[in-house]
Amino acid sequence: MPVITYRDALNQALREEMARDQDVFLMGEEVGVYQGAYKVSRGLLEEFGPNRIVDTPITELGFAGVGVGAAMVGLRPVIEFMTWNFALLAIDQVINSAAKMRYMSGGQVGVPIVFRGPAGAALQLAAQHSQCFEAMYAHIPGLKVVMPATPADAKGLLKSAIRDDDPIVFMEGEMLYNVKGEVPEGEHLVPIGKAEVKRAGEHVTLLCYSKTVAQCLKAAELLETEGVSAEVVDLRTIRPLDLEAILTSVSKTHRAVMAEEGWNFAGAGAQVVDEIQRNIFDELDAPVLRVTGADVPMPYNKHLEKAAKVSPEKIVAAAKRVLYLD
Amino acid sequence: MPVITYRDALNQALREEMARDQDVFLMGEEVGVYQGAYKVSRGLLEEFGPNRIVDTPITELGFAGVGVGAAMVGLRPVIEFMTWNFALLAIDQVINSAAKMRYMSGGQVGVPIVFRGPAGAALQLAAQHSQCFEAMYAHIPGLKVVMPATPADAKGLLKSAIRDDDPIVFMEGEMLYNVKGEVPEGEHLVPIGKAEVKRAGEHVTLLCYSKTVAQCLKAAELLETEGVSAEVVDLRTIRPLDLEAILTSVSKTHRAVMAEEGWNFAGAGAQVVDEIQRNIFDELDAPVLRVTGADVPMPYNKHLEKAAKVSPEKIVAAAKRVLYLD
Amino acid sequence: MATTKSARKTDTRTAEKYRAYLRQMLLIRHFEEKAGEAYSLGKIGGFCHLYIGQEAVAVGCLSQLRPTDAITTTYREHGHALARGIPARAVMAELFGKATGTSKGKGGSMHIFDASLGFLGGHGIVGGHIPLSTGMGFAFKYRHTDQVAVCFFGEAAINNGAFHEALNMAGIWKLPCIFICENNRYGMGTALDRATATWNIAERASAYDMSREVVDGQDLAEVMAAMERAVVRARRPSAPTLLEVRTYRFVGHSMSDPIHGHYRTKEEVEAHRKRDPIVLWAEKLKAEGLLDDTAMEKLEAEVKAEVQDAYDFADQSPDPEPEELWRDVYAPVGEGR
Amino acid sequence: MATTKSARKTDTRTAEKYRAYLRQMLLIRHFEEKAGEAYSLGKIGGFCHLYIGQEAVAVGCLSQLRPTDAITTTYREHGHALARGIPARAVMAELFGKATGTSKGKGGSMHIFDASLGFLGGHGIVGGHIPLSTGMGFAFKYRHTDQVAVCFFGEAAINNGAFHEALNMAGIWKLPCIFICENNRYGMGTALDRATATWNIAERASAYDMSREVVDGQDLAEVMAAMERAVVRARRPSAPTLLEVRTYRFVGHSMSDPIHGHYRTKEEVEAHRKRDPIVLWAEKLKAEGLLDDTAMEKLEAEVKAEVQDAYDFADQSPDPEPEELWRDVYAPVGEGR
Ligand SMILES: Cc1ncc(C[n+]2csc(CCOP(=O)(O)OP(=O)(O)O)c2C)c(N)n1
Ligand SMILES: Cc1ncc(C[n+]2csc(CCOP(=O)(O)OP(=O)(O)O)c2C)c(N)n1
Ligand SMILES: [Mg+2]
Ligand SMILES: [Mg+2]
Repeated sequence: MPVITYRDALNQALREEMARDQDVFLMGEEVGVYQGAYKVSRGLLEEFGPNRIVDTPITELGFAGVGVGAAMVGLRPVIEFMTWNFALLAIDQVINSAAKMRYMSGGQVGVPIVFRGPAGAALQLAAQHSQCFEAMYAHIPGLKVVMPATPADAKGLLKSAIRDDDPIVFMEGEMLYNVKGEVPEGEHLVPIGKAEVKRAGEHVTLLCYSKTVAQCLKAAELLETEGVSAEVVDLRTIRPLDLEAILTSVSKTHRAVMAEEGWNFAGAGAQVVDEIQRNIFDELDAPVLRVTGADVPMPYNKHLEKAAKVSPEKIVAAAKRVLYLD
Repeated sequence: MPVITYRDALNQALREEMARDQDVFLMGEEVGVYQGAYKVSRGLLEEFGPNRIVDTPITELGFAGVGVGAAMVGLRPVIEFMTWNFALLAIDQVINSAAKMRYMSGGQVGVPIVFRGPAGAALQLAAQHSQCFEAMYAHIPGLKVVMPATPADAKGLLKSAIRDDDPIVFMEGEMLYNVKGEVPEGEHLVPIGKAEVKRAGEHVTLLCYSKTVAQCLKAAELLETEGVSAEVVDLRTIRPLDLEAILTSVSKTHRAVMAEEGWNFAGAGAQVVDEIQRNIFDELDAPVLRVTGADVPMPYNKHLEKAAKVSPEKIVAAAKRVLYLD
Repeated sequence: MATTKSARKTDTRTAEKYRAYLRQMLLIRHFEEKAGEAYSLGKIGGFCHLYIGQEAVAVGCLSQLRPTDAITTTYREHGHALARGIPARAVMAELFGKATGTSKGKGGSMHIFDASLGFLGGHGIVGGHIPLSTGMGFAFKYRHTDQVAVCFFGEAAINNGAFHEALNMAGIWKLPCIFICENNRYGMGTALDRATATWNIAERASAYDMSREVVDGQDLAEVMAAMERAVVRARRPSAPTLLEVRTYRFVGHSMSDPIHGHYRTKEEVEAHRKRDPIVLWAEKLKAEGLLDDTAMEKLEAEVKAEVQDAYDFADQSPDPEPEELWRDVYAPVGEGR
Repeated sequence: MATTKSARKTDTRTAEKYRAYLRQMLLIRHFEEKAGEAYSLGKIGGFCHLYIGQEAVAVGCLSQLRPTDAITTTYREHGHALARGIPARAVMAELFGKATGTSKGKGGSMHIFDASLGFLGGHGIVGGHIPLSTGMGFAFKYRHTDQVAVCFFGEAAINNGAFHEALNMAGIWKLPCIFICENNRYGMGTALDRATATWNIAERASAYDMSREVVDGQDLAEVMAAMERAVVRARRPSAPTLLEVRTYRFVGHSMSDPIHGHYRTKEEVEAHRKRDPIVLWAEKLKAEGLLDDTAMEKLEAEVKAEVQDAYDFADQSPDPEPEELWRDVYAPVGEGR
């Protein structure tokens, strides 16, 4: 199987879906002439032309709404936010228009749209450019929230997202774009709403998504050297949550650590903890612990930034605590 | 003590703080000539004049930013959102400007501002006008989130909020405006970050805030007729959470139900559950259950709407489940 | 002579159309009055924003469209819905929150939709639907159809960023969009000049390189003519227009707002009521010999009966099933492409 | 004669000022070149947007202000920071993320603040600071001071709703605000005419009932003169201005962007480099006999030394203490009114 980057896997998904369906188009800032701020859309303007690869002004609210409107009359827009930080300006259209349309029209008008772009921190981009907002979107009925961790999942989930009839918040990891992995050629679909056990284990479940998946895999390796067998479950989709996969794993290991890049308070992981304790309270041998980003705006200085971020070491420490090994 | 409405208690707080401090002003849509969309600012234009009671165009993003800018140079703005639904348009200013300013300026520039207005559902206002967003704001370090349930708390917390040096998200209950209660005259300050036991009890803790407080008190009455003694803890502030008060009560009752008006997924209550299980896992005799709004956009039809909302009966049912009485 | 005959024939058809417009305006007026009544009786809940006084705008503009065009509007949309041809029964039932309503009772007064007629809502966030309509225009151009996307909004919406961002895109991309600003002088209690730096709204189009026109919204003929020109521009070669239609709301902002609050005088309202678009149009038809008192009375009676029928239908219709609470959040499983 | 003497004295002072402006522009140029170097060495992280080519805008505009005025700007703000008089050491240290930086190393290149000089940031969301500056103008008018709020932003920001909403408010409330649009023709890789429906940006001021001017941003004297007029309008009786300052960025959008990408040609960049604002100003001073080669060389040497000193200072400064991570999220307990 070809080994390609997460970036190219996304590019492949876009290219394939655009070739498959004339109604799919890509719109956003710098997606065309500039070839994408993070080059996810490289080459697409040349292949599909300016009618389908549409550069916009810096008007997030406006072009998100344009996408929703186009979807309401049958197109299948992929709207790129240069980063999800800027999408705060557009959140009214995502929540009040996209997420509500089907319901408030009594089922008449669906909004098949994908909002996508990088989420979370890269390196030293400071407070306004290093934020994780998945919990906010996952809070909203009517939206689905997808966060792939690997190149193969990036491709398979983006293709599924584009074919889905509901509005989808598709968050990519800016730090994942260069990550390489095996990616099936052609038709490769990963279903939305299905987690995946990325590593099997016995003693503790490490729950994760997006950037924390690699960190949990690393943590699992470190734990192995200490005789602890950790199971790594990649949620892949935040909403809908794959509760079955989560509960199955934790029912087996009886202990869980939830790792997420974003802030602690009412993060997506809080919901996961709530579900676990509510559904399998008696299976738990220890409280579920969470490893999250520090509860501060992101600092610029690189040492402070590192201290603010999730790390394999922090995950290992939490795993040891739920195993009462510390 | 005078008995006045929640609306008038807020009005009193605004009037007193504006009289006390020349730097305090109120800005928003219809706050002046129209006397407030919900009449919270009734009479203030006449008393303080148009320089300090400022009607704005329908530009939530813009006037939220104007407030932040004014706060950066020393004024103490109170920004009214006609409802928090419309504040989605302004969330970039709340999160990327207000919440980040102190940190990214290295402590030089604080933003003493109160964003306030009604939150959650009233009656039959449907999908775009019936939303609870406290979990989103509470997710953000740099913000404080305050949600009073009673007239006295409304007054005391709004006064504290206006004097606070940090940006505050102050959410009022549209359905609470007409609720009456005893309110101390003059200087009455309720500290931000302190919960209150609104009713003492032994067998189960009902955690709540804003509109669900009255519902939990009602549920406690119903439970009493069945011999169950429920303790009702009003969080009052969502961020910072009064963890001590929560843990003290649940350590005593060993069982808890969290009631919140908003959606379930990553709601503020999910965080409360996470904190409880993490901090006092061994004190819990049952999983913590949550009663939340139905996980759907709000329907217009009144029966459907009623079914979507939290009710004392739903809280009673959850309490019985954690008591294994069902 | 052949021409004369065909001209006469056209005249008859035109006269019929003209009377049909009068009927539509009357229908809206009576419908709204009845809705106000039903609201007072508690049959309608939530917010209810009546369109009384502005009837010529919806009727005049929508008269120029084809069934395939797409329309979006605000929470003050009963008039547009009726003018688009959605049955009064379905609209009234929606206001009543009934299963037979346009949105199955789940949308209510502010969210009327009829996808089969391209009536794509009833939106509650001021300005929020302007980008949506722009997106519909984008889709029509993308597909090389000659459909037109029409967007109604109030004059207070033009200060919102959504207006600015959307019109700029419609301008650079030359989209087949018609933006109709119903300038009724107030956004709730805020007079235009207290909220908008420039008095001349159409002027704002110059910032977006867009055609514009100022229209007397109480004069149906003027509205139709301006809209006709805008539609021509939009269909081909595809250019957007901003129409500022000057009108007046004869009633309060919503049912909870008095007719004239602190923000306008009784005298002002009375003065404007003298330019009732329905009266003006009826007088014009009479002057041109296209209408007489009998015909007018007949129309009134017909329309009243239709509204009463809609009311009865709505009143007797069932509420949605309880399971409807959970439906329409997501597409049915198994759909998608 | 007394007049002549005073005139001569003024000339000397003016000449000194003129040379000081040259020095400021040179300082910015060398600072930015050094910052680019430091970035390549990994001493500076994150995004780094250089101001090379636009120096006359910051220097010309800020030369007209008082210390009590308030300034906000974008992520491309090193030049404005230096022109406002923030020491090069503190600015460079911030880029290095050091404890001695303007924001203690927590803000970085995009978030330079110096409250003592009314330099209120360095903001990273395009358009987001335009309402902030408007709010500062609001506060100054509220307090009846004659302070002015000045806001710098790029030409791509004017399509954002924040621009529209803020300028409308400044227009209706007649705030003492000066909005300076640094039109360098590109927002990242998007040329002005692909993003903005009207080519003439200043024209947009007409939508907000606001004074406007188009200024050649490579000509320091023109910039100063236009800014002087804007400041007069703003101080009293308080009226806002939109200045469109036409300039050019000689380098890539940020350090990761090549000087000319797919979006502009090498030839275009070269052509613009011929109108280097520093060269133009130096030539003018020479032509007027206010500068000679020796003085110029001395200035260059001084400025280079200053930049090297700033670099060394930044490089040797300590990182913030680990506890800084947790500080400045909220006000210290016990503060407030
Ligand atoms: C973003 C937003 N802010 C505020 C409101 C509350 N609101 C509803 S209608 C309205 C006035 C709108 O006036 P205008 O656009 O002139 O339309 P009209 O009601 O006159 O038809 C306001 C402020 C809202 N619905 N959305
Ligand atoms: C709201 C928002 N959208 C997108 C970006 C990414 N971005 C940063 S700078 C920039 C271009 C801005 O161009 P312009 O306003 O002309 O300023 P210049 O960089 O030319 O100085 C973009 C798109 C952002 N920071 N904020
Ligand atoms: Mg209006
Ligand atoms: Mg630019």
